[in-house]
Amino acid sequence: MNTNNRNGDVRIGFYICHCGHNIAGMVDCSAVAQYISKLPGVTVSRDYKYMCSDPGQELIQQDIREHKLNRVVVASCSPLLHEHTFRTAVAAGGLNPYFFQMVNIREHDSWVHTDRAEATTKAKSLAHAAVCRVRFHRALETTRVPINPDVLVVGGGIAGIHAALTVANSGKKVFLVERDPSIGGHMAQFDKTFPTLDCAACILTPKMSAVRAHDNITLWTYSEIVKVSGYVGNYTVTVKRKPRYVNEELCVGCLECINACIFKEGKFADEFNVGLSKRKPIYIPFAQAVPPVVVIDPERCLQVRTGKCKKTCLEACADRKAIDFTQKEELVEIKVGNIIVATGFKLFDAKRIPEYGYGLYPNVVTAIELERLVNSSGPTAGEIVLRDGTHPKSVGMILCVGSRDMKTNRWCSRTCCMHSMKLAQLVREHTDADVTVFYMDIRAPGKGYEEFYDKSLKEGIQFVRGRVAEVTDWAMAPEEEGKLVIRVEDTLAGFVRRIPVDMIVLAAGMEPQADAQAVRRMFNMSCGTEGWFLEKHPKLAPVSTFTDGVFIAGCCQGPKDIPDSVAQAGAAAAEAMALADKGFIEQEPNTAYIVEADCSGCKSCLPLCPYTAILFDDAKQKASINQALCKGCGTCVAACPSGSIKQNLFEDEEIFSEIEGVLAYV
Amino acid sequence: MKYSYFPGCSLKGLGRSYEESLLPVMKHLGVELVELDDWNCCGATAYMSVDEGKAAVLAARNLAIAEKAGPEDLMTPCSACYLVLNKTQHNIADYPDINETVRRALGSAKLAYNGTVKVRHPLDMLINDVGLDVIKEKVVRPLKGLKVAPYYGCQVVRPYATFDDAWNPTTMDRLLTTLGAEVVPYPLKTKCCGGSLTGTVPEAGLRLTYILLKEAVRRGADVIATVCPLCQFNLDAYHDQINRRWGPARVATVYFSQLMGLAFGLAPEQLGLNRNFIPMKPLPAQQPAQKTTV
Amino acid sequence: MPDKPKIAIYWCASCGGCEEAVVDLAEGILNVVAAVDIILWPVAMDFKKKSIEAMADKSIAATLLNGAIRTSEQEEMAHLLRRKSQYLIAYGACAQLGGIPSLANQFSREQLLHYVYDQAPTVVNEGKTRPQTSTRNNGHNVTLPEFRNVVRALDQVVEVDYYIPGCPPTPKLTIAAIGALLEGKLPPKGAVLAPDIALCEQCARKASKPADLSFTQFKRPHQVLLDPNLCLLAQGVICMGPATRGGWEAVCPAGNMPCTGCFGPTSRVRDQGAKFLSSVCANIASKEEKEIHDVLAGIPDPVGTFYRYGLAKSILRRKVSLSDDAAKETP
Amino acid sequence: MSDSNWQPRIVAFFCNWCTYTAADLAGVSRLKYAPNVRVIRLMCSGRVDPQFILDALAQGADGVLIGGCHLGDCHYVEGNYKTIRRFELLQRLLRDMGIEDQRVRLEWISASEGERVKTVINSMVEQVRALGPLNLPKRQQGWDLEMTPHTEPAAKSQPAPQRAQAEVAHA
Repeated sequence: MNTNNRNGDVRIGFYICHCGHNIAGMVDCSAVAQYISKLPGVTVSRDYKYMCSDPGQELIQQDIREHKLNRVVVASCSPLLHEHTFRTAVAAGGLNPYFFQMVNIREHDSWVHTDRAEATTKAKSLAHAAVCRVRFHRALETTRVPINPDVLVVGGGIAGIHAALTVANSGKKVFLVERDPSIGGHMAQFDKTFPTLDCAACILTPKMSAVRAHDNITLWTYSEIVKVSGYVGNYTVTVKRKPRYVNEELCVGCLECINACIFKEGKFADEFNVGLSKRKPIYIPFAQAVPPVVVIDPERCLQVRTGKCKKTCLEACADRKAIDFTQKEELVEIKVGNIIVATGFKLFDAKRIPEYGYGLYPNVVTAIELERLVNSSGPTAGEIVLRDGTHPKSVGMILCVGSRDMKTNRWCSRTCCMHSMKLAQLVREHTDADVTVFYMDIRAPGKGYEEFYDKSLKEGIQFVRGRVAEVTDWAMAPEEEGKLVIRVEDTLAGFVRRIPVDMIVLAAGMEPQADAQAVRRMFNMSCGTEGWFLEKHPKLAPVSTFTDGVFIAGCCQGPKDIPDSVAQAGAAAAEAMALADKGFIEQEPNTAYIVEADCSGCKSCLPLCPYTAILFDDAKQKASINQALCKGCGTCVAACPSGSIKQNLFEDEEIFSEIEGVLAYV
Repeated sequence: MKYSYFPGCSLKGLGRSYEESLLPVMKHLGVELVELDDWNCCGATAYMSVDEGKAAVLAARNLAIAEKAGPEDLMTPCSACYLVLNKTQHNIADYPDINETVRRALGSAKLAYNGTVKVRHPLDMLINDVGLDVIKEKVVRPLKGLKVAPYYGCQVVRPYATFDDAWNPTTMDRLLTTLGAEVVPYPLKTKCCGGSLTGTVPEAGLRLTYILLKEAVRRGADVIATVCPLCQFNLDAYHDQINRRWGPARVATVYFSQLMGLAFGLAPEQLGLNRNFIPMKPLPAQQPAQKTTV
Repeated sequence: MPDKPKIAIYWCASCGGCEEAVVDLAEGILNVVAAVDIILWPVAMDFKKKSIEAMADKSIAATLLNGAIRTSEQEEMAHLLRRKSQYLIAYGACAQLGGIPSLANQFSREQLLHYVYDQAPTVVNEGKTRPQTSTRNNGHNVTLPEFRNVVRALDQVVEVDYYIPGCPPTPKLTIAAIGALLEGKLPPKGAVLAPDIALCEQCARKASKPADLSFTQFKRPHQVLLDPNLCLLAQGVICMGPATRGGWEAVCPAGNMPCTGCFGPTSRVRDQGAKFLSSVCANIASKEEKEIHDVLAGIPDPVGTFYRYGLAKSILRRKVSLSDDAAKETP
Repeated sequence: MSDSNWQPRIVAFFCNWCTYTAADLAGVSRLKYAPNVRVIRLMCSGRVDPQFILDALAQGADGVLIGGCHLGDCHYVEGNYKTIRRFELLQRLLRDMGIEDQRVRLEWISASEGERVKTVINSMVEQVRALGPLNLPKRQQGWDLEMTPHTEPAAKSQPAPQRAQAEVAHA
């Protein structure tokens, strides 16, 4: 191994961390330190209990001073966790922070292997590679990229609303973009909220109005994001604004146009009431909709579809002239620095479990349908009725429909237990029906949740533990005639029961939105295998994503209830504001660069860069890389046929020496 | 269109009317079925629960013969045979010890099985190979007004939902609709018919049979259509006992292939319909059937 | 004329093209002859090995050795000339990189002999005679050098001071190199005496190359009527120019033929073939595996295409697991 | 090294955003897998220069594993498309050079697929184990045994590198 390089004499300090027992339990740290100490250029080689602790960092700094170290290697956890910590420590010791290399012997070694000798061997070779590599390191400087303080919030459910308000209250401009004609999301459909049973509308409506009234918020409903480009601090986003054929500024929400529509009665399934009521082609999503303006359904409106309508709505609107059939779809480009994605979830389609009879038996309903039935502004004005208009005498509630199920979705939807118990209490409150809840486990871990469960038990709600096998309409006993029969193994009683009821409520679980994949690609996020957007770290970076400047909040990240969604929204807002307030971000100096004298101007690299960071100078006939645009993927480096493109932190020599290093120890 | 054909014992015995109707119907559709030479018992589900290795040998011998016979898919109409042959394919592929047992046993009879045979159910083949369009063209006597409860039984869709949904299969529904029949909603389409319990523990077994019959009647079915010899037998043969225990639930149970034959205008006596205990009621508004000789 | 520096020109496994290149210096050679004393040049002058052996070590100022090393005799001569020369210069692609002869590194010695002496359609060899290192003929002992298993570049056998690239090196490069040698204006040892920049830089077609070139099909030169002015890669023809050292003149593209890589890689690249593969594949215009596969079908022989002159000096050097490859058995 | 205690040595190039993170997740999840793989972190699978793969093999790796984001999911939009385009031809080239396909593998493993890191590594180790050692450095030395030893001082011998006196301490 060559001890010299263009950077002169190297003096390497090597440190291996025990991480308590996490590493030392599986790797013989002192043996690794011994082994590394014999490698050329290594001046100090130590093992220590916790390198990331203050004394650990101090140890490095002291050695830099006393032993004149000019390279530092730490073998500990993943660089994604502590590289920054150690670079900072090295810098505090007076060295350029990029004279540092980290070795991952915890996540990639001690935690995943079971043989101490083999794990130690692996640690030696990984450390050897880092020692080889670090010789070639050079002093580098981070670059600062300014951050546009404006924030885009995608999705106007409770998470998006809360995030938008929080950011706007800090004085920054917010664009809130919602796909539907009104903000409010799923929460607007709820009657009461658990565990306090306060009315959803009462707590949500003021926030919705605040969004509309806020000077710092630009609210675009009935709009979708179609394109995102740029990078943290400097995103350019294209928003598609669908025509609602109603001028939002001019409409005062008097609803006279709806009355005047040539459709005398509602004819089309009302989305807000999950099809339990009908609406006209011109409608307002719901009474408290924000913005409180009507919308015209282009699929249904005679005028939009055929151009042959009497346009009674126009007459009704009269002088206000708010209705405008000439509206066209618009693409608007905005520039923001940070993006908060709060696109929510989709309800599981209960038809996918045919044995529960949803869609087959009219009195099998979903929890959200019951929610609309209980709601006093709902289609039945708060009356819980069967399809024939009579009142149920008994209601069965089936939990985990499309959750915790190997055949559909494996995850727990987290809200269905509480949601169903809330509905059970509301049913008890509104009717004299018996309510039986069929559950696998009651999950009530939030504040006041267990007490809520307790209250449900005390109120006489029956709980049967067992996964419901099927719902049938055929009787095997006289008392079952004309009823829906729930067949379930009561796992506490230890036998199979048949329980006849009048109404069955399915607690359909949550799923990622149907277009979650497209959305995540657009924002360059990752997804878990289930399709929920992936956070950067499950514990320590729960609202960050792998793309800087893109944050997630609410159910798009995974099922959660209102308090958790709001908490996440607040966290995401804070993260975005922290970046915006700092005003710049420091970019990892891992950019590619071209040595001008070496470049033949062959142009092979030009088409490869997705960020168009590679420029061709026609006068010089050479390529060069715009350091501000380069993201550091290194694709062009690998592709330069004459080896004239290099990459900071990932130089060819560094990687070749790493290869040599990992293979050196036999 | 050509298939190897494994009838299994039921189609030569109790379920004779299944074969009696299936063969002319297939011929009518221009499908050639070549019965395997020297086939043997598939082992049914009973042997499998006693000794999986030996049971696999028994079934695999048929697969080996089919593989040797030619590249055609192997069609087997009996649900039990269909399940057992499929399960054997899985067992041979997934469990090296079973594979080894089979390999040695077949080897001693100078046979070998390389896992290339595709086992097909007639419904699968009718829908996916022949196609409903072709079937529709052959219908000369639409089953208009006939209300049919489609009953699949358990084994064709579970545990391997090979060609249809495990909980709500629809291939037979679509076939029957094509024949002109009215399919009544029958959510019990994959419920248990009682299986062999009708003989061994009648109290339990027959109760299940009864529910199937009763619900078919309640939903206005004129006839139950099935794909399985054991289901057909259970639903057809025990009406006296069921009547004594729970009351009447009289409805005929026939094979889907028999209904196809009727719709194709084949003579009822050619289709084994005379073998039913509970005879199928004459087709509504019976017109003189256009006879086709087979 | 004892004052003139002594120069040797020697050939090993080569086609003679490098000798031609020296002759191609034309009148230029007169200047060379005037300046130096050519003491060894087998293609042009008779010589005796013994007389070289008799010379004092380092008494030859420079030896230009062309050709790869395949036989025991070539190996021996390489060692001898190394010992006798102050500068040993690998002259041409074969000596520098292994050259075309090193494409034979895809085959075992036995495969080659079997083809050449038994199978080749033009061969009549009923007795299945094979060359022997020693045989008796009319009472005389006749010897032949041993044919090695592996083809090597010169520096895989002896230490080399400088390299003059090309198949063959151009007169311009040769004169410049000899000039530098005579004037003592030499770069650090180990250098290739040619510009360290890819050929495109000098190519007359450079400006015609589009900035967004991507490949939908690869064609071989005989499959297309080549436009003499348009970048060859833009015509779908594999031109190794971007991955190949230039030599002041882009000779082949000027002659309407694509560069096939004879000048070898730049100093920044370890494996010319891998690097060019990396570049050319990255610019295939498809995201579908099937389409990518179809486009790549236009490169039927990647080894022959990308390592035409450099297999011996490639990272892998030679096909593994050939019959004479004993590594598996080596304890 | 005798064949009996030979263990496959695999060099892996993992992209920072997906596969490296997935390997971290495998660690956090305490999944257990074969210890034969040495991971080198790169920002993107598009940075994997085919030279690295050849070099790893030539330096003694028995196999090379490349891990990137799933197609369409690249953190850098489409770096992994470049990888897949290179990979097919490289594998053909390696085949022509006598190196089995199974020794060089390209896998897409997303950040959430810790389990897949485990299964891919285990199956790769088994595949390579079944193929046996590649042992290129030894082979290349073996090829050169045919050269006649010459008495003069070996051309390439270099003085042993001077090593700074290392201090070993256990804090």
